[in-house]
Amino acid sequence: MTFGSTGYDIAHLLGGGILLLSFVLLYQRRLEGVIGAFAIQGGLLAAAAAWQGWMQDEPGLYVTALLAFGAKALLIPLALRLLLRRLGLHRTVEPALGIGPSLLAASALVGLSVMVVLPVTAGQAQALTRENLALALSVVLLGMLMMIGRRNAISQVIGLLSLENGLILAAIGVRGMPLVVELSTAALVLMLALVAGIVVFLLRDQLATLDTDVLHGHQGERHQGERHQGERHQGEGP
Amino acid sequence: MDWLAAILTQILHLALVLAAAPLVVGGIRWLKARMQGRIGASPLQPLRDFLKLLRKRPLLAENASWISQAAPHAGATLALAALVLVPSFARGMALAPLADLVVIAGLLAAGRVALALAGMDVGTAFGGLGASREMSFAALAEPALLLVALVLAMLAGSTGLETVGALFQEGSLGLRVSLGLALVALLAVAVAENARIPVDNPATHLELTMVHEAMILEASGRHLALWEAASALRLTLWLALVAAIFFPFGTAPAGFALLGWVVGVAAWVAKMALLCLALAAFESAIAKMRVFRVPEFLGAALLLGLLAALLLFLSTRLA
Amino acid sequence: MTLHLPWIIVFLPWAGALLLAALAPRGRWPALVNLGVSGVSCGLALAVLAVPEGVQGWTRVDAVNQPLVALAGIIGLATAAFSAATVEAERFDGLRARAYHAAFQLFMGAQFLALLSDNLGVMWVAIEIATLASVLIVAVHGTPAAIEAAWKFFLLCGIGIALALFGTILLYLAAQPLVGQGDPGLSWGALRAVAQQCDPGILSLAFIFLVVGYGTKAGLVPLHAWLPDAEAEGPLPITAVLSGLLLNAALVAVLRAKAIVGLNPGALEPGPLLVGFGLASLLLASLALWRRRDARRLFAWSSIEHMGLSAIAFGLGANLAGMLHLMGHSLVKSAVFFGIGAAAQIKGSQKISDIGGLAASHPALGWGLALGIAGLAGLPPFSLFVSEFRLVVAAAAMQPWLVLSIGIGLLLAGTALVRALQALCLGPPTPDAPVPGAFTLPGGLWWATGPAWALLALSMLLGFALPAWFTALLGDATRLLG
Amino acid sequence: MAQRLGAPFCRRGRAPKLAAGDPLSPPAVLTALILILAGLALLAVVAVPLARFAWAGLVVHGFCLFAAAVLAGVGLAVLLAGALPVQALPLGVPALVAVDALSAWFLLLLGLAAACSALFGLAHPLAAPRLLAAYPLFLAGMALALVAADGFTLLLGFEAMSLASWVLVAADHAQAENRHAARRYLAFALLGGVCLVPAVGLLGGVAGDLSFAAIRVAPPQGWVAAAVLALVVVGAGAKAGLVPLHNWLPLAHAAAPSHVSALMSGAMTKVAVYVLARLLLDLSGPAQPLWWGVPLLVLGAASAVLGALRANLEEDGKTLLACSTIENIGLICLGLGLAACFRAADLGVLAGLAAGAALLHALNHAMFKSLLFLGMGEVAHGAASRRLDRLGGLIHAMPWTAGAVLVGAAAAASLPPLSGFASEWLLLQALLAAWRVGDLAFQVLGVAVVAAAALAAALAAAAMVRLFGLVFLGRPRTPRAAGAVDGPMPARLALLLPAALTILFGLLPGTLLGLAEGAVQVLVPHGMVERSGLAMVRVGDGGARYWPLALTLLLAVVGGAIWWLVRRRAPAGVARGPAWDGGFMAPPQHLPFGDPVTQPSAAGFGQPLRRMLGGSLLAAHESVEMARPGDPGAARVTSGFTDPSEARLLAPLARLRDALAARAEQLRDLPLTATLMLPFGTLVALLALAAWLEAG
Repeated sequence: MTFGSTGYDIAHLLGGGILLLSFVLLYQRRLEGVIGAFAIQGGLLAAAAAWQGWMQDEPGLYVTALLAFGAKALLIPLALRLLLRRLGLHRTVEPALGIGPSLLAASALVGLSVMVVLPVTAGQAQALTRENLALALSVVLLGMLMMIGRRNAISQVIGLLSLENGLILAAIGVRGMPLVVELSTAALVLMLALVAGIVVFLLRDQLATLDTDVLHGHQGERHQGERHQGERHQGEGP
Repeated sequence: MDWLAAILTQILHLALVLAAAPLVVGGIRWLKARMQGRIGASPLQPLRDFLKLLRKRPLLAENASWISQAAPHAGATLALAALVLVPSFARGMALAPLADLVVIAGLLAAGRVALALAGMDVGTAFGGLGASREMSFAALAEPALLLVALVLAMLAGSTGLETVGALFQEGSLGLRVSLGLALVALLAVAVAENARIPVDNPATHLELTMVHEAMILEASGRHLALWEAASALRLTLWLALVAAIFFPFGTAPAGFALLGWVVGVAAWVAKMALLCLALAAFESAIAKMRVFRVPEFLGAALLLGLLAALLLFLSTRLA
Repeated sequence: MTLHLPWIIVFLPWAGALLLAALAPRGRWPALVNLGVSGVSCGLALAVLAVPEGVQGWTRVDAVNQPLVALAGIIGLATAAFSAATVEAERFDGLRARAYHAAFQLFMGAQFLALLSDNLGVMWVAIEIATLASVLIVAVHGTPAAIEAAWKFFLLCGIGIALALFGTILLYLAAQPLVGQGDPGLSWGALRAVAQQCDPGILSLAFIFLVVGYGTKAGLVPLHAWLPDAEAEGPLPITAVLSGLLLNAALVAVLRAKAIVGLNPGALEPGPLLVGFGLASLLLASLALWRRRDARRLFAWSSIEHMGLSAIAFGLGANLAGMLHLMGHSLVKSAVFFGIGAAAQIKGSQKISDIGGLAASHPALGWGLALGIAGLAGLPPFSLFVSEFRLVVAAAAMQPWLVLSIGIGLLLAGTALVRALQALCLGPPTPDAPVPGAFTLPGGLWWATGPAWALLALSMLLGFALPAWFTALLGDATRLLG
Repeated sequence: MAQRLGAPFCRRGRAPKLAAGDPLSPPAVLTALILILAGLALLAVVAVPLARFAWAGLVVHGFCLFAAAVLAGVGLAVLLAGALPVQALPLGVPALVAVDALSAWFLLLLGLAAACSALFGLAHPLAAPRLLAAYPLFLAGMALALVAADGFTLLLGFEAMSLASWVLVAADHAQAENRHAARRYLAFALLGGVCLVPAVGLLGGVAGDLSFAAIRVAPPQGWVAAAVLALVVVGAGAKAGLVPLHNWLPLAHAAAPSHVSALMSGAMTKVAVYVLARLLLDLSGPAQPLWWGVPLLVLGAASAVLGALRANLEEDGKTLLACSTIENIGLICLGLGLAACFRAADLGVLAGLAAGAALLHALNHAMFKSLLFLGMGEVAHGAASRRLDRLGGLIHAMPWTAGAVLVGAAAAASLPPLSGFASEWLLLQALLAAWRVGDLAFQVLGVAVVAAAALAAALAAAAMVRLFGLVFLGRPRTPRAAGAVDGPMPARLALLLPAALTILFGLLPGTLLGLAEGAVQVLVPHGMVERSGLAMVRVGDGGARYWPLALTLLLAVVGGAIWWLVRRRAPAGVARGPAWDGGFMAPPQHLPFGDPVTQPSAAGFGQPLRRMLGGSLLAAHESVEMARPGDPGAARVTSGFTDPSEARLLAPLARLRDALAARAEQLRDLPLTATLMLPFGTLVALLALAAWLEAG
């Protein structure tokens, strides 16, 4: 199965699509759009998993596909939409990093991941694995970039979840990955979402915002007497 | 027979220095008076004073402790013990092995401490003042003395006075700049140690300037006599020390040599007389300096000592 | 029995967690059940020391995890005892009380699993569970500062855990051509066996992801940002297990990865990377210690410092020093956190300026704390002295240029700790303002000082009175970690 | 090691007296030593629960007295009979102990100092549980450091000693200045550890065998040797109180209880000196270059001068004594440095002389400084103050203490024929021969050091006169000083024992040097040890000699003669009258013993030296505020000084540290998203590194 065969092309296409959606996630300004793009990414991931399952003849991957579809394409986006409606949030994202710079950075990251993965895996026979890995690494890095570039708690959670998509993409690309990993990845996603939901609720309760920069002001050991402390330290010997 | 000679010379030496001590003090006073156009008291006056003071009952302050009574004895003992070690007319005295320059410096320091403690015993302002100044000045005088000892030790290989004197008497050293510098340093230290002009004035009781006298202000009777004796012995010691190190000419060698002894005694008396004359002339010609100029004076002595040692390094290197 | 012991140790606390979640939080029952479960776990954990080395499916018992599991059991028990006395003063409502105790046992079970697992995937899952459980516990108070801490903890460790998984996948990818598909490709033993023939490039890449991923958990600078706030804002007892256990499990995960990658001569050398992270941790923490006003944050930063020291030790290959340091740090730091926790409840504040003169007002607590802090500063008679000695000696012999920076770090950190020690323990006592409900159990303050002194005594034994078989065990661990 | 050190004894036909099977065989002695160490550690544990009984202090100090006697006995036995072999401590970590002659010399010193301290403790026992626990641990730590035979045990004892003594320094931690002292003390102890551990590591080399025997086989060379030198000088120097790391010493000695100060000054600083000697002169091997000893020489001279000068300016009795300790430590280090230089120049006899002088001075200083600190403690107990300006006239109220302190002060002032003079005589003689090392730069340095040593000795004499004169002489300055009394019998014994030893050691320096011969051999293996007789010490053939017994006899004869003469000729007894008031007003009613203002004050006594030397060396200042004309108010003189180590070294370092910490703290101020940048950036950087490595 090398470059040019159908199986490879479809897998490649699905992986590329997932990466493309990562770019879309970075590009989107509106929260609803972000959630939508995330749902599509989840769907593509499920498709990729199913395709790999068929190609590798690995029934376990169908389970993964099912889980990914259920959780990432349906459940979590729905829950997020509900959350948006319940909380009556501002619908636009407050980016900490401008859209343009973040897209530029994203391109550079994709370049980096290709440069890292391709020479490293040169010994590997399977071209698909190499390509898949490069794509997955790009998705992971872009997910992190999204977490950094957004100040809204929900965007940050989506960034984290999209990062997990990259993980699953990597996992399904490797032949014979034990089921435990895939299952636990899916479970992880659910648990992450659950914990994030709890914390987001607490956040909303206490601070009436989801802008995480506001949180910064509430860091412990911060509010009182920073300058005073500086003076106290002066002139004290070791 | 040598041990007999050693003991004989030691006893003779003792008698000689005991006789010389009052004469040195009295003689210098007399010479100074003469130079200043006064008749002056007899050179024997210090001896008379001593005998008279000895017969008087001392008066002590109510809160004086045993220190006040013991210190004069200690001071006189230490001065005499040190003086006994400094050779005068002959080498090879019984106590010559003990005569080490550093030990003599130690004995003098002990005498100084006894004097300072006596000054502080009653707790009067002057005693403390004198003690503090005395101990402070010594802090600079002692390094200068040690540097002189270093110069001598480099030349002679020892700080033993016997060895040093023998080396100088042979004359193999020749005249050296560093020795001259060391002599000047030693003289400066001697002037300071004996509370002479320009560091201190033994004849004044002007409170702002006095050092030595301030400490014995409280002493009277036999205590004062002992202090005066100690001071006379110390002056003799320093003159004898200078004579023994730098002008050892005519000193009799170790062993029985009656003629040599006679020559030695004569030479020693002449040397001491000359030194007294020089001191009297120096004191007459110069004024007492302010107390806080004294460190500069002693610092200069210290530098001279340093310079002497350095020059010696250079000359040994060039030679 | 011995075959199943690892799983019993894991599932007993989890069963306890279910029980505690179901139990009505009335009176002191949950705390006592918690204590009981921890006690049994502790006994089982100690029994692991007697289990012969071997792999049981997904788990393995070897010289690396035997001492650490025993340590986790002991610290878990001590913390449960401390928790029983202080939980009342945390003033949880019903739901939170359930969540707190359940999460504690969930965390403990995951902790055991993380240490005992042979399968790297299972280890990853276990650390994941432990992390998420601790995020919940940190956020349990719901104050803005706690939420901030929990959110940061969540995001950073979320990233960390994802990167660790990526690294795990890469490891599998490297091993898969050699060991075939399925579970063996994730078994630590199997991976070690084939490490030399693996593709070095993939191994290097895997190690980078693993070290960044698990290193985040271990609090290595610059991945540390969550640690001080999470340890300072959670309930008091949690700090001890976070600092004493979670960090260890994460560092052991890094070490397991290092042991695999280090075997391959062509791969990236893992040692210098660890030394770099360790030095950064040591130096930044030693400076940060000077700016602390909050007692718990101070000791959280000190945890970063000590993790850095352990990382340096392992990076240099001084594995014995590293193992000793990990264990000694867990014991002493837990004891110090008990002391600080008790002091915070007595004085009603965790600010250093509000806690003072403990030695005069509460001698047993104050001097215990003082000794513990002195131990953290590297003074005898605790095992940290021994391990730091060995570390510095090894560094001086192997990489002398390192010694200067290690020395500066140790000195800065030590003097900062001494300053804190004197501020907390010496001088005239500050007024007490006890939190209502603190130490109302019979025995009072002994619920804090007892565990603290016991841990300090253990640390002393660890340093100077090790039985021969334990020394041999540590020697085996040293060899296993390569 | 046993064979190595036993050899010289055997060669001279003095077979070791301790044979196997003998009840005093080496293993038995070593076992006794280990048992004593264990007993002290156990005592520390037991002391905490016992502390509530009134007799606990007596038990603890009594046992410490016993332990001290055993330590001194072991030291003496080893010095007489030869080294004890290496033995492992029954600990879980490999820890070796052995007693060679060098260890034994310092053990003897420690035992004697600790015996005095414990005796004093019997009279004025510590009370708090922590102090009762720390005191025996302190002793055990010092002993362990001295008998250690590998790097780990050495550091273990060293650090245990530091921690235990920190508890003792912080004894009265309610006082802010004591806390400050304790903090600085422990910080410097950490510095010592941080420097000594890598030094030991470097000595051990890649093989990592830290036993002394292994290190001796492969001494350091090249840059490793230089690094070891720097680390040990800083590490052990910080503990010994060498300039510029002496800052903690006056603070800590003043803060600790008196008999602890005595032990710290008398023994603990010597343990640091022992570490210096052991690591630099013994373990680093004799093949080091000439400059090896120069740092010790220079720092020793600087310490001697600075310490002695500060002693003349301090106004607290114990602080003054602590500064005098800095001076004496400086002299000892100077001797060690000189020994290293002579050794490098193949001047064996002189090297032996310098090393012997250093060892002898260490012992003598341990005795007279213990005595002085204990005396000061007695004064503090009796007169409730240590400030020189609040004491005075105690010679009447406390005759025993005054007599003993006079002996100690005279020895500290290095007056013949006491012990201080004997060792300083040897040291000066060694210094006066420094020019024999051919190097011109070294010769010039030697001259400067001679001047510094002499200056220090004279300054020390001034400081001791100041101490004794202000504390014991004059009139009382406070009512408490007027009502003081001597301490109980154990306290008097604690003063009389070191006083007697100070006199004895002064009379028998030759015997002591003979005893120290083995220790000197350890430091200067190929050096000749000058054979000194009972009555005399000398510097090589034809060199200078010092005959303490003969000198004492001479003094006695001359003194007796003068006394006899005065008695014959002068009337007995004295008349008493009021002291001349110097023109001052009559004292107010509430000062029946006189107005203290009319007496010399501590600041006033130091004035000449403050002006002469203080300005340039210690940034001393002095200002007079005169009352305006017509105002009857008193003029006010203020004076003070700043130690250069504080202003030039510690304060800038603290500022640098604070600046760096402030910079590091900015990392914490990052907003949340930027915090996420850190791991992201790390990952990207590492990936880039990997890509680069792959490409390269």
